[in-house]
Amino acid sequence: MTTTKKNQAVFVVAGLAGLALVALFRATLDDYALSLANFAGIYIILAVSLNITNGFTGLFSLGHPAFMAIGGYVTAILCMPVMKKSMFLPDLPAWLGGLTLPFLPAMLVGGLMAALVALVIGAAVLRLKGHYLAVATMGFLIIVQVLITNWDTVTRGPLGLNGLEDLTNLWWVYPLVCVTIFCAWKLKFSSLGRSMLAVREDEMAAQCLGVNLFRTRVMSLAIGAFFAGVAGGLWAHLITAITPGSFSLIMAFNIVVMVVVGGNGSITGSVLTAIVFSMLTEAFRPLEEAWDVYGVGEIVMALVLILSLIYRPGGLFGSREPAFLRAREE
Amino acid sequence: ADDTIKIAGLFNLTGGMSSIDTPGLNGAKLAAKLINEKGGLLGKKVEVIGYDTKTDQKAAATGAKKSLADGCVAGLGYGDTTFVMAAAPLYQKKGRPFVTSGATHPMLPKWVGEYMFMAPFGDDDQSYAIADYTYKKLGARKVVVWTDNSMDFTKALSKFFKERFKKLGGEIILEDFFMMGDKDFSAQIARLKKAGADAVFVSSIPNEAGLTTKQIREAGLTLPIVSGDGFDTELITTVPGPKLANDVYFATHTYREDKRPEVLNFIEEYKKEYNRPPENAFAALGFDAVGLIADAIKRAGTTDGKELRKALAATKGYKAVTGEITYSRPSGVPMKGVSVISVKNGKYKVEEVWMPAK
Amino acid sequence: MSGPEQNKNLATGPLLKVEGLEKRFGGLLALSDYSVEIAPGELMGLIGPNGAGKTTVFNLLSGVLCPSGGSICFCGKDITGQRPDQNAFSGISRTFQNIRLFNDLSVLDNIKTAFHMHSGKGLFKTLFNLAGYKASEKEMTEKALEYLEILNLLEHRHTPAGNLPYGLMRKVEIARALAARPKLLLLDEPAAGMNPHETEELTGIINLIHGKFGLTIFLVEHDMKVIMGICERIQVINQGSVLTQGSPQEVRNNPEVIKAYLGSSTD
Amino acid sequence: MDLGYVLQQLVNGLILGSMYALVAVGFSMIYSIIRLINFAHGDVVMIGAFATLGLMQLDGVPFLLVALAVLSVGGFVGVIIERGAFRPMRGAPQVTGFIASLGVSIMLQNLGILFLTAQPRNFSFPDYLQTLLNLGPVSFRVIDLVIMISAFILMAVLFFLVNRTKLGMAMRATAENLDVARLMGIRINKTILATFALGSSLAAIAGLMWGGKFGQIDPLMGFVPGLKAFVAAVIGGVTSLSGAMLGGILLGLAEVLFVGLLPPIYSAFRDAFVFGLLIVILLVLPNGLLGSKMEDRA
Amino acid sequence: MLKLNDIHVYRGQTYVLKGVSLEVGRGEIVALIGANGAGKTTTLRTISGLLTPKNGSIIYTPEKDDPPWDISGAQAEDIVARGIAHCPEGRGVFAQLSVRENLMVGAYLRNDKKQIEYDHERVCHMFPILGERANQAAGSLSGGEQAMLAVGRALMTRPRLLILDEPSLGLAPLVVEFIFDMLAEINSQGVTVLLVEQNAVMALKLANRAYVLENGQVTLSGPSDELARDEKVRRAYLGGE
Ligand SMILES: Nc1ncnc2c1ncn2[C@@H]1O[C@H](COP(=O)(O)OP(=O)(O)OP(=O)(O)O)[C@@H](O)[C@H]1O
Ligand SMILES: Nc1ncnc2c1ncn2[C@@H]1O[C@H](COP(=O)(O)OP(=O)(O)OP(=O)(O)O)[C@@H](O)[C@H]1O
Ligand SMILES: [Mg+2]
Ligand SMILES: [Mg+2]
Repeated sequence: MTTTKKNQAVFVVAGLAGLALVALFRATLDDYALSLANFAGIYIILAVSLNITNGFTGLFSLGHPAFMAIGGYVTAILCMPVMKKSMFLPDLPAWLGGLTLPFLPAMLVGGLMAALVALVIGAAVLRLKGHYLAVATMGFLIIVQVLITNWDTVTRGPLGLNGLEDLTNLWWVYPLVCVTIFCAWKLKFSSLGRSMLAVREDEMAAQCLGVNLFRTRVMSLAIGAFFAGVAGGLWAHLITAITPGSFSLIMAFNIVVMVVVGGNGSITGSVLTAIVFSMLTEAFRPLEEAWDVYGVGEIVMALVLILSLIYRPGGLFGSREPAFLRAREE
Repeated sequence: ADDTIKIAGLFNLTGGMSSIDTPGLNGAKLAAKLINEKGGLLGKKVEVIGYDTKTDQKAAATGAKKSLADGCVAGLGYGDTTFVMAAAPLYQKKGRPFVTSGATHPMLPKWVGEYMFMAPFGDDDQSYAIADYTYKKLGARKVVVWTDNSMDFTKALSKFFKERFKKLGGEIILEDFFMMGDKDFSAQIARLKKAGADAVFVSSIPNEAGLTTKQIREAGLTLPIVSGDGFDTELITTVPGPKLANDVYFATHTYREDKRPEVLNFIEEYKKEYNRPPENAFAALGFDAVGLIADAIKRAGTTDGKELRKALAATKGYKAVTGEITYSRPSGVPMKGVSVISVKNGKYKVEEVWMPAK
Repeated sequence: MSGPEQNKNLATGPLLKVEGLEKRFGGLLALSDYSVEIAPGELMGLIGPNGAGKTTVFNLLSGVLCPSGGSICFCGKDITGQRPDQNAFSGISRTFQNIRLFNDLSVLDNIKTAFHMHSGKGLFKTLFNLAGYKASEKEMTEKALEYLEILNLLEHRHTPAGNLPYGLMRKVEIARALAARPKLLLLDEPAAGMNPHETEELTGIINLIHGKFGLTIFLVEHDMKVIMGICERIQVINQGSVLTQGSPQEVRNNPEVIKAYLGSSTD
Repeated sequence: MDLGYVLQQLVNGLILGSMYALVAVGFSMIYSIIRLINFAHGDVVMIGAFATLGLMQLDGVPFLLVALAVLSVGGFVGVIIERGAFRPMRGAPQVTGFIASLGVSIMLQNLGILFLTAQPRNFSFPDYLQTLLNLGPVSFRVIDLVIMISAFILMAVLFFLVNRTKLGMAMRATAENLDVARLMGIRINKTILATFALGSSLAAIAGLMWGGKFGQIDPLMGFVPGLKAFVAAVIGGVTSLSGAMLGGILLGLAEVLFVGLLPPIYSAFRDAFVFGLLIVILLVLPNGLLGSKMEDRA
Repeated sequence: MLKLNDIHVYRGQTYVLKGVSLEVGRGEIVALIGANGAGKTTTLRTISGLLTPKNGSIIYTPEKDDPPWDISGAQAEDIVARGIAHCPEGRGVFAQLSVRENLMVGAYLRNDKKQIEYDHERVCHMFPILGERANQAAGSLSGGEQAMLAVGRALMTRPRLLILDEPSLGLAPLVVEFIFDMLAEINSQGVTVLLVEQNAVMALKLANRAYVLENGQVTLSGPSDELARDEKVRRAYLGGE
């Protein structure tokens, strides 16, 4: 075990290096590359936070995009200027119609709303396990999607909210990425995180050691949901539009793929796969465009996915962190 | 390179919207090819680069940014408003024009800004056209409206139809809903059967057009089926088969069964290039979108965004495959004729061409 | 460790009092009218033929199963129908017949998990390093190492538990159960899969924790050497109900027990 | 709401449900043998549909022969998928197989788009299958009847195969413990392949029915049946074949009845209702309708 | 009948068997004892074909006049077919299958219906509980009942050589005695037995010969009564003084 000071030093240095990197990116990259960097960051937040739910506690949740949608819509509505609100959403309740929050508090409220919904949903469905839970969370996702699609007064239905301000940029995304990773890391190497891992490994044994299954599960779902909600806010204000169609089962699958390929429970794995996967799809663009063979990128991606699973069936990092990062924690 | 003018074709070539969007890109590429065969533009070749945005808003945003970074002077694409909303504002911000080939929401130019143009008519126009036809020509007074509630396009279509039909004095006796991707409409049909309507308005995209027609007819119902350009697809005759593809009327872009030379030429070239007739109206619209941009470049004599925008806005009487285009309205939606087409025993016939009031 | 608490309970009668416990699985009556009393500090054995219901008794005591009838009183408190984690918190800790370790976690982390209920911190304290979080983590590691030392497992502390040989897994389970600082420790066939030599070592360990920590232990075992050697009192169950109970000597010579369970080979 | 109307809805639900059931049974079979959630199962439905389309364009091939050919195409595809993707990762955690099947599914869909284009194709069966039958207030087509009857016959054959034959016994033994099954002399690779082939051929024939019923197919059509099969199988209790069948029928009925019996405005909320119902079922029966209720043994 | 020559086996990265040689003669009962993790299970799994040795040969001669056959590297399925039945560690009953079905899976490779029925009856006679619980799911049997089922199932393959991995694990003394009696009886009917046991006392009592495995190597071997008297064995495996 090393000293706290060294720990803090590492974080400070990493933080500074990150800031420098962000500044460098902003100075040198074009809009396209910047937006890739932004999306990669958002995917890191999504994958790492889902890893808390799916990886640490072993809850097979397909509901992540639902929390993202909740956070996204809440943030978008809270950030929208009153003028625009009265035009787009004239039927909003007065207190909401007249309210505009800055970006950060709006995102936090979005995250908290998502976490709140996760608490309620979790209380109901977290008695289920494995596939039963997967189907229940998938059902939750579809229900949220249907409700958003049909709740015209607040969400404008399938059209969604558009013309949002482009508030999201690297200065927002990467600090939040750091916060997410920090929280996940802190959790994983704490007593609380161990109890989550224990629940994943063997529920009954964990319970017999005094771990409150229900509380642990609900908590890990809610933590994941909070970050998903925040990521939703970033997402909406990066695209500047938010529609129910974005938060689909396909997106749920994408995030789960990142978590599993990186390694269930491995934060490093989630971060790396989130970056690689969100970049790799773009890597095939030039080829597809030049040869007019759209879909080849997807096929190659799928092949890469299958091969990586054949050679690393437990994910790239298993449930661990690489040794040079882990050393500090033990 | 400097000897090509790049135009971005942003379409969902994979994923759920691919059947609608792919023909759009095909049409656009064909247009570029024909222009180049005739010597290109401003002495340069035109290239339409296809960006696949995977039926995903994230990919739409990054695809648009990539196209801008690639130096495309203008963008075109999409058959659905929600994707336009992810891509077009980026063009607006960069000061380069974006022409949607297939999104028909009449508010689009308002929402995005002055760099946003539409190749098709607005949903209000086509809904009014078919509403007029249903009330006046088909003599229907009581109709049932079916709406695909998962899409903005279909919801808007129904909204305008109901508005117009009620104004004309008709009655909407029942509204029913479904979601994109539904395959089974038996419940809606059972209700339709009981309603005793004179006609049913089915607001759907091409994927459900053939399915709904087939199932309504199979259930033994013979009332007229009316719809908008979502029904402009071969599926409407092939899926139910010629015997059941009967008494269907839809409003669409004025190219199907039209004998104007530009239409005939387009269809012939399309067949030559892709070995099949245009799959749906979006092929023609993609073709027209490129044509509009090329026409503006020619008139502007430059590819500079600001000049190009001015030239586009000044488009007057451009002879597009889908009808003459003039941006004369304050809304930015072109004034175009709307064809009302009937299907009888699997055969299409243009019943009338409806013109919006000035 | 649980020393001081132990003494407090000594004065107040039995540590565990079970009356008329019953468990049904569908049509099967796995346990009927089962009663037992265990005094603080006692080392009691539970034996019986396969399928007699021993594990079921443990499952009911630890809260893994809900009884169909009867009552369980622990430390003078009725704990019938409580969840396993509540029981663990009250001070009942157990091992499993089919080892249930957290296979992907290191041996050390397995042990540390047991500390969570007593000294684990909540979400916010964990995330923001609040109120003794650091100290508590440090303390956990130190304590865990202590337990590993007692059971001679120190050298394996970084091995993932799933990679250990069977015998060591059993010991890790015992260490983990001990780390939960129980008042009552339930051991379900701890010597299964061990050879006589290893069994002897285990017996030593059980004696040690019994003596050193004054822990109350309830032990299920088929190895008569272990049972007869260390238990003060033995209860025999057969087909879900109590056959007899008494000192090892009494039980060993009970003809019914011999007939139902021991057979001729009582060495 | 008169009785005839309700009856009609019930029949419609049954027809849809029997197609779901057919896909779900194959899905559950594959799941129970190697604990694989095979999301590519739905895409085998798509392949079956396109195979039918292709075969029907050959003139003079009798319909029954087409059906048989489609069955074998499905089986063949199943075998290829198993050998190519799933066998190399046997023994990996469950979720790994699930993710790999997503990969396979993406591949099949995009190969479809690449080679067949994304355009929906029409799909028409001979006229005699399209004849309308009226039975009192209830009407349906010959094809509906054929679908229902053949779905049930196929499922019955499957049940017999699994529960009464040696192959079935081998399947069930393999499902529980690969190593021990080998020790009994069971060739697990062959058994698993056979399971894949059987399950996939059911999916392919469901594709034929799907196409025949709706008259329109496209390369992405597999997603919905695949998803429904997953849901139906889980509701039924994942490893239980009869559960999968029940789950499929229930799902079909729920979809039609929610739209049919609630006021029209709720039609758009259909999926929310259906999934809400499923969640409620799972909360009451956490192991599905017919899932094994053996409690966790400590 | 069975001869292992210098077998080396890896499990993953772990080098487990470091040159094991042993021999089982026709009609014998041979015991293999050793500490936890010594590699006993690994040895048995290698014999039955679930693991493949890196080096060495396993020569199996089903019947006296059969040509010797090197089964190292053969498939488990083929090895069972030639008469080696393996009762695995932890019993491995098929929990969802009924007791009767479990036994029938044992006879999977056989087609002689009559003989199968006959063997089934014989097994049920040997272990009456298996007859009584014929239709119960095997997973709901108690530990001892499952052990009997596993032995019975192995017998259903009509083995020439029966190898058992810790059959007494977790069984009541009475049942252990019973199982060992049954093994003696099975052996007297002409089945050769190779037995891995932690209960070394009983194993040595039953067996003709025994091997001691330590750290992946055979360190001692000989007639079992001799081994039982050996000082080292007594101290390490038999316990007590
Ligand atoms: N979860 C369960 N579901 C159904 N039956 C069960 C369950 N748990 C135990 N049983 C049955 O209850 C009876 C008692 O089982 P239990 O496991 O308590 O026996 P045991 O005395 O521990 O036996 P062993 O010495 O073999 O471990 C057995 O007949 C068993 O089949
Ligand atoms: N799947 C595996 N992967 C890697 N190592 C393994 C695996 N299985 C067993 N081992 C290791 O191989 C060694 C021998 O194991 P084996 O199971 O053969 O021992 P054993 O003598 O049967 O012990 P026991 O008495 O505990 O059953 C042990 O050190 C064990 O940790
Ligand atoms: Mg037990
Ligand atoms: Mg072993």
